[in-house]
Amino acid sequence: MDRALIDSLSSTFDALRVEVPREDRLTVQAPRDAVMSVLSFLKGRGYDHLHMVSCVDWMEEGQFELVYVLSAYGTGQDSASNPGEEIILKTRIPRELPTVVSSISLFKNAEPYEREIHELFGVRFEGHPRLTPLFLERDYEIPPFRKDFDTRQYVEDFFGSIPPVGEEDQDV
Amino acid sequence: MDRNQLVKWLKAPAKMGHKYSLHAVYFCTGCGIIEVPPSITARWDAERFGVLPTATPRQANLFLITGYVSVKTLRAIIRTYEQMPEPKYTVGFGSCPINGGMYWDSYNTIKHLDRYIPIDGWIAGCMPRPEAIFVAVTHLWTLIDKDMADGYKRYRKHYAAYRANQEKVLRGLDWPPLFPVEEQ
Amino acid sequence: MAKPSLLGPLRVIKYLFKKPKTLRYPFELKEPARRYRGFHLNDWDQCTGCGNCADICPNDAIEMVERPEIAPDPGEKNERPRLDYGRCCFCGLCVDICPPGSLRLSRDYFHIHFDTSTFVFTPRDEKTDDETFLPAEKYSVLKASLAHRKRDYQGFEPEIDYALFDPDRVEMPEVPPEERKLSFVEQMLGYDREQAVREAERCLECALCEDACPAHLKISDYIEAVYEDSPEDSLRTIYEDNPIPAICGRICMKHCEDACSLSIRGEPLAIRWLKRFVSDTVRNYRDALEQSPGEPTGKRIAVIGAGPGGLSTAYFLRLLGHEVVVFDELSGGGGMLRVGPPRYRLPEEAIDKDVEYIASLGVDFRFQTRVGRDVEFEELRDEFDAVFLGIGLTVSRSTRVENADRCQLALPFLAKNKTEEKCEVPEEVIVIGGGNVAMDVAREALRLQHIRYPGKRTVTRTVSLEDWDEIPATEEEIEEAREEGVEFNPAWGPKRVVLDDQGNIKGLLCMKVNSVFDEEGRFAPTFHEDQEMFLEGRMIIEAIGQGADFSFLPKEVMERIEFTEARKVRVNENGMTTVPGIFAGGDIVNVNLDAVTAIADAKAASEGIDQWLSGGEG
Amino acid sequence: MRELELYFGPQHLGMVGNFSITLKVEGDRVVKADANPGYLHRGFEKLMEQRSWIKNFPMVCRINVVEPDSMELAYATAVESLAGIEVPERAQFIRSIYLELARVGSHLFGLWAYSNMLGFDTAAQWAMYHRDLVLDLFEELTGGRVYHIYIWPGGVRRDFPEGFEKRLVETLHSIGGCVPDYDACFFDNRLFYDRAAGIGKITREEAMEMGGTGQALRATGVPYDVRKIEPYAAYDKVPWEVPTREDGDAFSRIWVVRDEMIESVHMIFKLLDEMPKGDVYNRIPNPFKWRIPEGETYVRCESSRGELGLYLVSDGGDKPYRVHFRTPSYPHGLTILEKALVGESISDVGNIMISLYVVAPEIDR
Amino acid sequence: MHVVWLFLYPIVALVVGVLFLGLSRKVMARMHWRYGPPILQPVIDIIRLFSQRSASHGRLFDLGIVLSLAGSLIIVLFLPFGDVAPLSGSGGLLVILYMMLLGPLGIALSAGESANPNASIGISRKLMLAIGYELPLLLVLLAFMSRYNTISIVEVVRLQRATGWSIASFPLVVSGVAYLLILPAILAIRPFELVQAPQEISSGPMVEYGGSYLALAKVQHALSMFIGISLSVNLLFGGASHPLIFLLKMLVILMLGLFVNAAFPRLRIEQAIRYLWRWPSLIGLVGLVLAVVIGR
Repeated sequence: MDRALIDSLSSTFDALRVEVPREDRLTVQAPRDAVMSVLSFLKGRGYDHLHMVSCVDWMEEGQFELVYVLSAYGTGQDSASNPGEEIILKTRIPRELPTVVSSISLFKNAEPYEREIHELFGVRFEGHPRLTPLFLERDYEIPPFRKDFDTRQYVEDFFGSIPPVGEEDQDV
Repeated sequence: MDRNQLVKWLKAPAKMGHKYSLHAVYFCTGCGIIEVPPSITARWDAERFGVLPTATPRQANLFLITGYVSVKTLRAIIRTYEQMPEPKYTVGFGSCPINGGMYWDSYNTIKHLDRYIPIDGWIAGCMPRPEAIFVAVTHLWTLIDKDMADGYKRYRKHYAAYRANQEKVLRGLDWPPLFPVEEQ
Repeated sequence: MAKPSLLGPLRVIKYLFKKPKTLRYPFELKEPARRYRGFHLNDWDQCTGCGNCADICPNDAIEMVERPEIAPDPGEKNERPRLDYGRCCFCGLCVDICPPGSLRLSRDYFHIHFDTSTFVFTPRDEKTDDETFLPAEKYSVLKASLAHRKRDYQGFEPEIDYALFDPDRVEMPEVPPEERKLSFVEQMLGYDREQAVREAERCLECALCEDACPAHLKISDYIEAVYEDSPEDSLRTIYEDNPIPAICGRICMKHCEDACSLSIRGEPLAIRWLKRFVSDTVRNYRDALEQSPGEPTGKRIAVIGAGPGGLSTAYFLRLLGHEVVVFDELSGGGGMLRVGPPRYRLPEEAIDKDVEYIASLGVDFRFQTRVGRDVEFEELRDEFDAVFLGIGLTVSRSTRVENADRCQLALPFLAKNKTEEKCEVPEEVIVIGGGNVAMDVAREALRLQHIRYPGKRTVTRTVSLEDWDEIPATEEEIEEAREEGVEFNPAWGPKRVVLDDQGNIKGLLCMKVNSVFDEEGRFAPTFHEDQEMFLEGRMIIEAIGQGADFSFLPKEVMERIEFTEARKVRVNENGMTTVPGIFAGGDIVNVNLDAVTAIADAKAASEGIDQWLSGGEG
Repeated sequence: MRELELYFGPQHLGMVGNFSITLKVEGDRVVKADANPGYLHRGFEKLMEQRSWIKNFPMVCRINVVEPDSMELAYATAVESLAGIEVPERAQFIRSIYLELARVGSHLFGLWAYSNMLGFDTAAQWAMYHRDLVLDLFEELTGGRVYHIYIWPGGVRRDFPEGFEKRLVETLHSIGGCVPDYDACFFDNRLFYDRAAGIGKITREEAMEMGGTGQALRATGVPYDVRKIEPYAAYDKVPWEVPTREDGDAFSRIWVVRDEMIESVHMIFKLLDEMPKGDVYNRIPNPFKWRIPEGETYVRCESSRGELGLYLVSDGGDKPYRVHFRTPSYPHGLTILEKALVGESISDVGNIMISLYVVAPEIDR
Repeated sequence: MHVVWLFLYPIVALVVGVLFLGLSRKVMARMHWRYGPPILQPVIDIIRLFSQRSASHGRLFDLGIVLSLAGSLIIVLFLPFGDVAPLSGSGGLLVILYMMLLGPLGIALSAGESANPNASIGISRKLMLAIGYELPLLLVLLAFMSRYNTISIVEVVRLQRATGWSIASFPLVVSGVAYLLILPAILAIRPFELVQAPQEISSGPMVEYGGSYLALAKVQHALSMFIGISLSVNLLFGGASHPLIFLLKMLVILMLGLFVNAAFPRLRIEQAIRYLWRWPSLIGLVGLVLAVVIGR
């Protein structure tokens, strides 16, 4: 991993926790407000490929963790970034009031990811143009990917309550 | 002449038609669809059995429900099933529609498909092989011969119960009942 | 790429005249691959009902159902897996985890039916279609679509190299034979922490061992605790059923390991060594166990014999709050275990560790007190509310062949070796017997020879009636004895002890054994009288079995105690003999003749005593 | 002109997979396209949180039915990197061969879908026939036609069966022997060119902006391939090329697919030559007691449709804490497709969708 | 005798058409490396469809399909089959030209009633395609009419017997080529199979057809196939004196059509129209001019 990038990251932003768990991997823990500026900083440094936006529910700590995985396409002339390296940018947001600024303005493909996280975790993305349901047909009381949604219990309660039809003349 | 015999003779060509001209709705409901292209193409050639995919449910009389059924797909399946002209036959393909299969604990898939639409035959397996589709077709032939493939009749008979289950899973069906539902 | 063309595509026409490539099912059948993952096959004879398949199934498709028609072998269950093909995903995890390798996948894949209930069934190798799928007359039209379960149509099968469990146990560090035969140092060094965790990890938690264990220890729980690296928890679990882990961890007959599902195609989990690891690792039992005797009940119980049975009875009763006094003629606890097993297998320190813990709970031990000599049995009956007999088998039997009186007996030999003054041994020793005691004797004799005649050629021979396939000693004992250099002469019976002119022993004349047991399995050896063999030896030790010594019992009690056909004391399910108030357990009761069965007896008896004392039926 | 709302799918002969696109059309032109996924949503990642590490292996491959193998590889690599399991050399080669075989099968499926979409049954039928031959190889190797469950943490589940290498080479040669036919009838077909050239065009910048990978990106001239930039398995052991094209339309994408297929077959031959002998499996811990140390990892590999990523978090327990797959069809089917459809004719909706190789189950998961 | 033929002839046409459908499936299958269905499969399909319940979408829906079928049946009566042509005297080529529009129109009428967007797209395609091939067809027919100086198709056949096949005679060979170029469009096979285009618009106008409606549509399809091939045999290949020879000639044409069908994907509608109005029309125009100039 480029040493200069790490240095400039920590000199540009306060309150970043930067780790290098592997030679070609950088983990950055940023506060919620700094996410967009860190993302745009990284994009400016040639990390123009947003792999995914993910969300982890740390229920016991009462937080959601949003995860942005970035790497480089490696086509820009000036960027020294190597496409084989990934940057994992993480931020924690409170579970009660999960809102975060949408990153669509920087990366267009963040749109469905954020839509999905909104649907499955209930995180609100400010500035997202369509936070409409993506996958689900039914409403669930708790967004189903949260840790407190027990899918086995749900299946037992809900699908278990649907009776078979025409039992009496099964013996066709 | 025996009246029943006469009816049987008169019905024979139609029955033959139903048997040997099973046109399937092409609906990729789940992952089971992956074995349908091989079976309708050069290696296995389902057309030898008169099985063809059709573009619309109106032209079909066989519904292969290929694999797991999510709640969202169930709506489309019921829609499609109701559009098919009678007599129509349904075959559940793979483990998932039988008892949930791989997705037995998923919040978004249907566990017992026969509680929402009637099924005339099930093919076990994950995936079933193309040969299994052919065996299912011959199985269906036997059933049609014996007048046992009566899923569509059951659907009429128990429509109220089916509709109730459908409505329970899909909050609000946005189309009117296919058959009049009597108050029970 | 070439330039797009309009005429090139007409090349397709050439295929109009070629033979189509279609496989015309059903006229041209394609055999599924050798490894095909189709429906299940299960060899019911091999299946142990362990339920690992049900545990690993990602879809909950396998349920273990009881099949009452099966009479399970010891260490097996009469449950067999039942598959739900409305769930199964044919991944084959169940095949890779199946310890006996009985569950396989076949190459059958047709199951087409309109009735969902047919998709649930119990696979079995010799199953035919008729009994599986066609429950009623009306289904018979559908036979064709259920072409299913051909025999010997095996597809995906278990391979031990790719199994999900580890068939090889963690090597136990031990003293090599060349070294150990020179002294009485303990042979097995015991696992260290890392080895123990690695070994404990192999456990599949099927709990077949718990059923097989006479005392029903919660084996998978304490193994799990070892895996979690908390030997204290493990010890607590062990002490629920077994108060002598240091002893059992060394000399237990390990019925559990015979039942262990890993043992079928690999090496069993080293349950005994892990127990030993736990008892060795925990230095202070009291702190680890945090036990205290129960509320005093005011009842007093006498336990005769401080062997495993006696110790366990004392422990269990003490925990219930009773006052327990243990009488034993030896100078320490352990009973026959103090006398019998050689030091290299069971050092006295291990015994004392267990005994001291039990003593620390408040059990009163009166050693060097022989009932009938130092104290009368009748006194005990008057003084105590109940009496437990855990006297064990203390008298060695003799072969009674000609001049047998010149031979030594096993128990005195072993007992003397436990003391500082060891037995004198000549350079050639013959041991009669093929059991574990005989092995102990032979191996001790061998060590004594090596100590006494360093560098000289010495010979230790054993003679046993039984041939290799029925020799009663455990395999590892035999293996270790052979490593050390003991010679075996199986299937030879002693005929006469041959004396030289001075009346010293010269050797043993043997004759070839025809059969050991009769048709009903009773011990009734027959010989080929004409085939003889002479073994040289200056000393002969007889180790062919032991008997109990009831001489301390008063005559009227002795008359009232009933014995079974196998000459064992008859007790009821509560461990009470036919004399009210007298309970019994251990080798005088059971036929297994081992410590863990004695513990099981003791547990039953202590519960029985408690119940009897509190006024219930004995 | 009147604006019409048209539903393309889910029940539609031109739709591969259970997916639907809501189209706003004016006459024949698409004005707006809304991808409507979710027909196959099973909540995979949630289900995987409920199953122990080993039980997830039969599960992951089912995320994508067309090419389950890259899913297996991603999960196995992630688990290996978290648990610190080594993979024997031979297993790495077998993995590469297996994945390339899967790529060939998957591309043949894509070719079927594409030419079927264009109404060109002949090439479609041939492609499906040849895919079936590949499936036969898989069946022999792994015991399953579609779901193989073959890549295992610590290696692969079984070694090659006897004589497999020979049959592999024979089959690939027999498929390769038909390449001139495919070329003459399909790839060099004038009408295929007419139908596909200039259709669904996306520029390099657009593709990169919207997270395109795989053929969608390589057809715009970027040689971006995870197998090259972050080699896994045995891809760095043999020489091979990344085929690219410049135009970024459906025609280029299908040609990239064709070239890739041929490259894969060549790669398999090279790998077979280099393959070492030895073990193929390092035994994993007892599945009932297997805990993986706390940690997170992101692994990626090149599936037949583009870059596949997996973000895996373990909290030190016997189950994954969070699994998230970055499937290649996700940006292709939801972002790029919506953009590429605008302004095109309705006749080309399926054409564009399949040329982007959108596979519905891996979007929905 | 004449009256008998009037009833028998459409049945013969129907049988031949349906058999051709079956045969074409078989031949296509061969090029797909497979065996294909039994030749009578379309018959079974049609029987099955007639025995299924079907939903109507209104009176026009019912009427349109009948209208289209009637149009095709009438054309059939004008086409000589071997020596027999039930309605040989009047109309001939002009009637055919007009009646050929009736088929698409009837279907359009019917399918328009179903209010399915796919159907309306299909109709517009069908009508556009019809317009697309009507223009070159008109040019071709005009060339024939002016060359042979008759509007009766029976006359055309009779004259060819004297002068040889028109495809082999200058200048009609030009028009003949133009006709062959539009033949796939008339037969609605690839690359012009864009009306049904199941992968694009779910079989277009037929999307709401089920049961007997679909059966009628299939019958109509079989008839139009018969018409297209029969017309080309009569116009270009000299008809035949014996029905069997006529059938043989038809078979050859069918085979040629199937080769094209197997070798190409389908076009987009605007590409199809562009093609039809460019090359066949141009050639047709040249053919017409030549026929007028060189002819009498």
